[in-house]
Amino acid sequence: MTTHTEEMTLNMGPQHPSTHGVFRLKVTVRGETITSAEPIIGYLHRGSEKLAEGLAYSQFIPYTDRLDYMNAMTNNYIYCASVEELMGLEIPERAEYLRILTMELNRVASHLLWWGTFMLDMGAISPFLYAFRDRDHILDRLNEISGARMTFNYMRIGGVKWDAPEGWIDRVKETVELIRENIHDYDTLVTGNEIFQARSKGVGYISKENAVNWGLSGPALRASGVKFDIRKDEPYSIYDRFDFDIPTREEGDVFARYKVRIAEIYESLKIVEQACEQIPDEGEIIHKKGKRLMMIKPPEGEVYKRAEASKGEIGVYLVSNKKKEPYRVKLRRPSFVNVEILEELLIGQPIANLVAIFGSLDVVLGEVDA
Amino acid sequence: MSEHLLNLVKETIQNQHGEEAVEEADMNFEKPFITIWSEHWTHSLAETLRDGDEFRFDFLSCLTGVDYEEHMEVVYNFYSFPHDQYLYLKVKTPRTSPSVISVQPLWKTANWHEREAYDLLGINFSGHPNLKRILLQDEWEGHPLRKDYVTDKKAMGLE
Amino acid sequence: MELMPMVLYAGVLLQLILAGVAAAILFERKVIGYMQLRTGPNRHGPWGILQTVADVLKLLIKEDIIPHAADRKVFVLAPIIAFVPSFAILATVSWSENLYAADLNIGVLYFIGLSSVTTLGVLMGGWSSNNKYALLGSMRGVAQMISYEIPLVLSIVGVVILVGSLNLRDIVFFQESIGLWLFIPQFLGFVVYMISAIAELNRSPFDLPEAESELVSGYHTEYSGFRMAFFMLAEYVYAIAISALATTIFFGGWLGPDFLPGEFWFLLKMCFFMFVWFWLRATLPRARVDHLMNFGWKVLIPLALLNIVITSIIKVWMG
Amino acid sequence: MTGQEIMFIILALIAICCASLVIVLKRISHRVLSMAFCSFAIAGLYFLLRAEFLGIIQIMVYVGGLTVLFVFAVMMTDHRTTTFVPERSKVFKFVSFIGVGSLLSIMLIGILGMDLPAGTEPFIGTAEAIGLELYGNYVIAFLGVGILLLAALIGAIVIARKEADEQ
Repeated sequence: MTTHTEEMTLNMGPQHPSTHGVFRLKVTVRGETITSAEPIIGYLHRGSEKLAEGLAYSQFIPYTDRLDYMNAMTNNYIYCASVEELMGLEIPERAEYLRILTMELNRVASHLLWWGTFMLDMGAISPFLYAFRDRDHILDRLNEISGARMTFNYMRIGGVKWDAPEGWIDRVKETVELIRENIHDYDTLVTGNEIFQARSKGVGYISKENAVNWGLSGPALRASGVKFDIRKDEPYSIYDRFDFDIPTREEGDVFARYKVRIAEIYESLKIVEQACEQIPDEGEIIHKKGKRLMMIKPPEGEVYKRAEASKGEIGVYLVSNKKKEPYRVKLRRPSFVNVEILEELLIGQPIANLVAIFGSLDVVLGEVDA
Repeated sequence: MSEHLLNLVKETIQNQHGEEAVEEADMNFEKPFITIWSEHWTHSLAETLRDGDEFRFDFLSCLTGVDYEEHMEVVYNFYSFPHDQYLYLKVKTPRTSPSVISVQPLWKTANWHEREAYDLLGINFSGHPNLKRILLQDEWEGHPLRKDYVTDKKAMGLE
Repeated sequence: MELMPMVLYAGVLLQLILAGVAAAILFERKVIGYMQLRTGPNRHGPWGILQTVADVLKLLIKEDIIPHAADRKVFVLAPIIAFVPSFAILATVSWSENLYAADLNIGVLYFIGLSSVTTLGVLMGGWSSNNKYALLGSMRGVAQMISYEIPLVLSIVGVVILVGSLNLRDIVFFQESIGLWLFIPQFLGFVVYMISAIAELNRSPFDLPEAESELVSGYHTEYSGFRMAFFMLAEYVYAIAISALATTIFFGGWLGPDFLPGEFWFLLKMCFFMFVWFWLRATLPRARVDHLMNFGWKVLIPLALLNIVITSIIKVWMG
Repeated sequence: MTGQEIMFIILALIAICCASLVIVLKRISHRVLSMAFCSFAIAGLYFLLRAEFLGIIQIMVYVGGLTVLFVFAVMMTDHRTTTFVPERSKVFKFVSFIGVGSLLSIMLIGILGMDLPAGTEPFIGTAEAIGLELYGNYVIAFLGVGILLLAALIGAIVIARKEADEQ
């Protein structure tokens, strides 16, 4: 009789409580230690890039909502921005501010949701409900301006769809105040927790070189000590007008990624506040070329445009051949790239860490599978 | 600044593979934009781009394939953290049996990007350790993002 | 006690415990609900009072599924093995000065000894399901329950030394005679007991055998319907039993001001313990397996041993 | 027959049946389970003899500890490749049957022929009595057993470590 422990292949997912959607992770475990891991994706593939080739430029905007459905505003934005770059459109001032406001509010909502679900993965149930409550305040604001709570379809090529309703800016200010207070409470509830720190500090370490080589972006990259944020280093829209910091940490572990995201919420709130102050009271919200939705025909050319989404660098590679439909749209989805590192990161970890590490990368499956 | 980089990259490629290696070199929205043929796209060139002192393109931001009907192209979007510079690199490959070297050993992030390009466009990345379909199921026929792909509407329940 | 009253007592107790479990589940959901800024169940009956009844009814009329690859006999037996001992240990609980079933000389030992059998139910349930999550869950569960039984027993030994008896009633009488509840002189033992009780009950933050975010549902992943209800029942009855034991040995059992009957005080103290567990569940994230084991073996057991040594020295010194 | 005798017969039957099932059953999980029930029945017999302490210790050690560890070990290791003793020839079976039968009959004769006087002290099985005996009369033997078990424990850890390192 052999006495060694049997190796076991464990299929986490496609249906599993903490894979955040239909994600499958084929892991081999000895006892509870992972000896190999293979992420398998594609269960939610809808062929967005193929669909884009058959639709008019503006018709594809709602499809971008469904990539990272937790942070749809930035997806909307980056697609519109890439078309605008090809066309060389000038965006009205007020529209730029509305874009910034909605994008940053959405980033806060996305980080809040991440915080809740991540803590749920860690086994704490209350943060999930707290996070949802506050996220709801933001969704209310976004609902007021766009008419939808998750799939906004708010941006248009050349501007935005709707102007802010009466008193919206004031309500946003109130929301920011409220969330800042609450976040502080939650932060103290969780961050200092002994059990949480023991589970997250030193776990899932990604070195600076590794993070860059694996193409990580967003908070995951910044937590490994790379001070890079597209909003600051390659300012798009009007981000150069705001005063905010890029939170970074050197540790590169789960806890660092957690801290970076929490700090980013504060920074985003700062931007929202500044935007609320600076926004011009009235003005055009869309370029006149963008108003004729089905008539948009960018000149021939190709462009790669990238922006900082809540999960990392979202990019659009757009090829136009002067037709009504885009010739090729490639979406660089941050989650798709970030989740790749799992196969290296998980080896030698216990199963309990798997959930923590996977959670800390903040992956949305709609985006991974496109 | 960027034009300087463009010339630098151009020279490097010409030094390695001869004058006619560079198919096209231009600025595209203020960023250097270089097109070469796939036989000139080698590991040593890629290594120079990654480790060369003037380049240091340590971050492969995006890798994608485009079907241009008369040929295929793989587009690399490089970014360099140390120098804060940017490069489009387009690698042309014939449409029949398209094949490009895999840069997975140099940029690990290329692993899934290349698998995706293979899956959707059918470009073969030679040297890739695990080149199989990633988004579509393994038994899928054809590569949907090719321009001559015929959508089987009946099978998809559209008709 | 004669046979007939004994059977009667057991029957009545079983009914009361079932009602108690229903109340405990409602209590838990309400407490956690308010802590999470929501109201908890409020649809069935006033204040949601019938929610658990509805839940149990639903569980009972659900289809009874036994996985094809499961080991049928063991699969069926496991929930029963888990439930029976958790109910049997209640026999020695003395609810008040006059209301008790068995005045057993080795009450404490009986309690601990029988409760260790629950582990077997968990293990069998996990193994027979032929499910990997269930297997991992039960492996965790067993490792954890065996490890934490030791500090649990050791933490009580201090009390036993102090009182000089294993009889649960004697322990209460002792507390009456010295006019002090034992959690004060035995504070270290009390702390160790509370922590290891949580682990022993698989309650959050030590609910690793179930750990829904990692192991789906742990050892009872494959269970559904009334077998699942049995496991849940075992869990809550065991929670009630452990809080009853804590009340008896550390909080003076039925002792309390005279204006209320002893049973009431006993229940009140039990509710306090249950509340503390719910409170922890709403607050803390889950610990990790290796941390938990390290904590048990390297912190709790030495502490419990230290408590025994100190208690013995005091006992010998005081005569 | 008194209630006590009825209980005794029931418990004894359970113990014997479960003990034989341990050998007869095919699946190792069932065997372990019947072993646990056997221990339960024996604990019940102790209770009948009013040796509650022993009974509880029996449950604690044999059911709560030993059986669980047993299942644990079986679960963790590669039990599917384990083979039990191969089929023996008929002659072998016959000879072993005679051997076991004669041993059993000799034991029965011996036990039935014994004349044990009833004890004068009624409650010998209490915790105090056992404690006094263990730490009074047999303290050296007790310590010796303790050291032996400790040595076994350390030995087990050393062996397990060595195998873990080899992997």
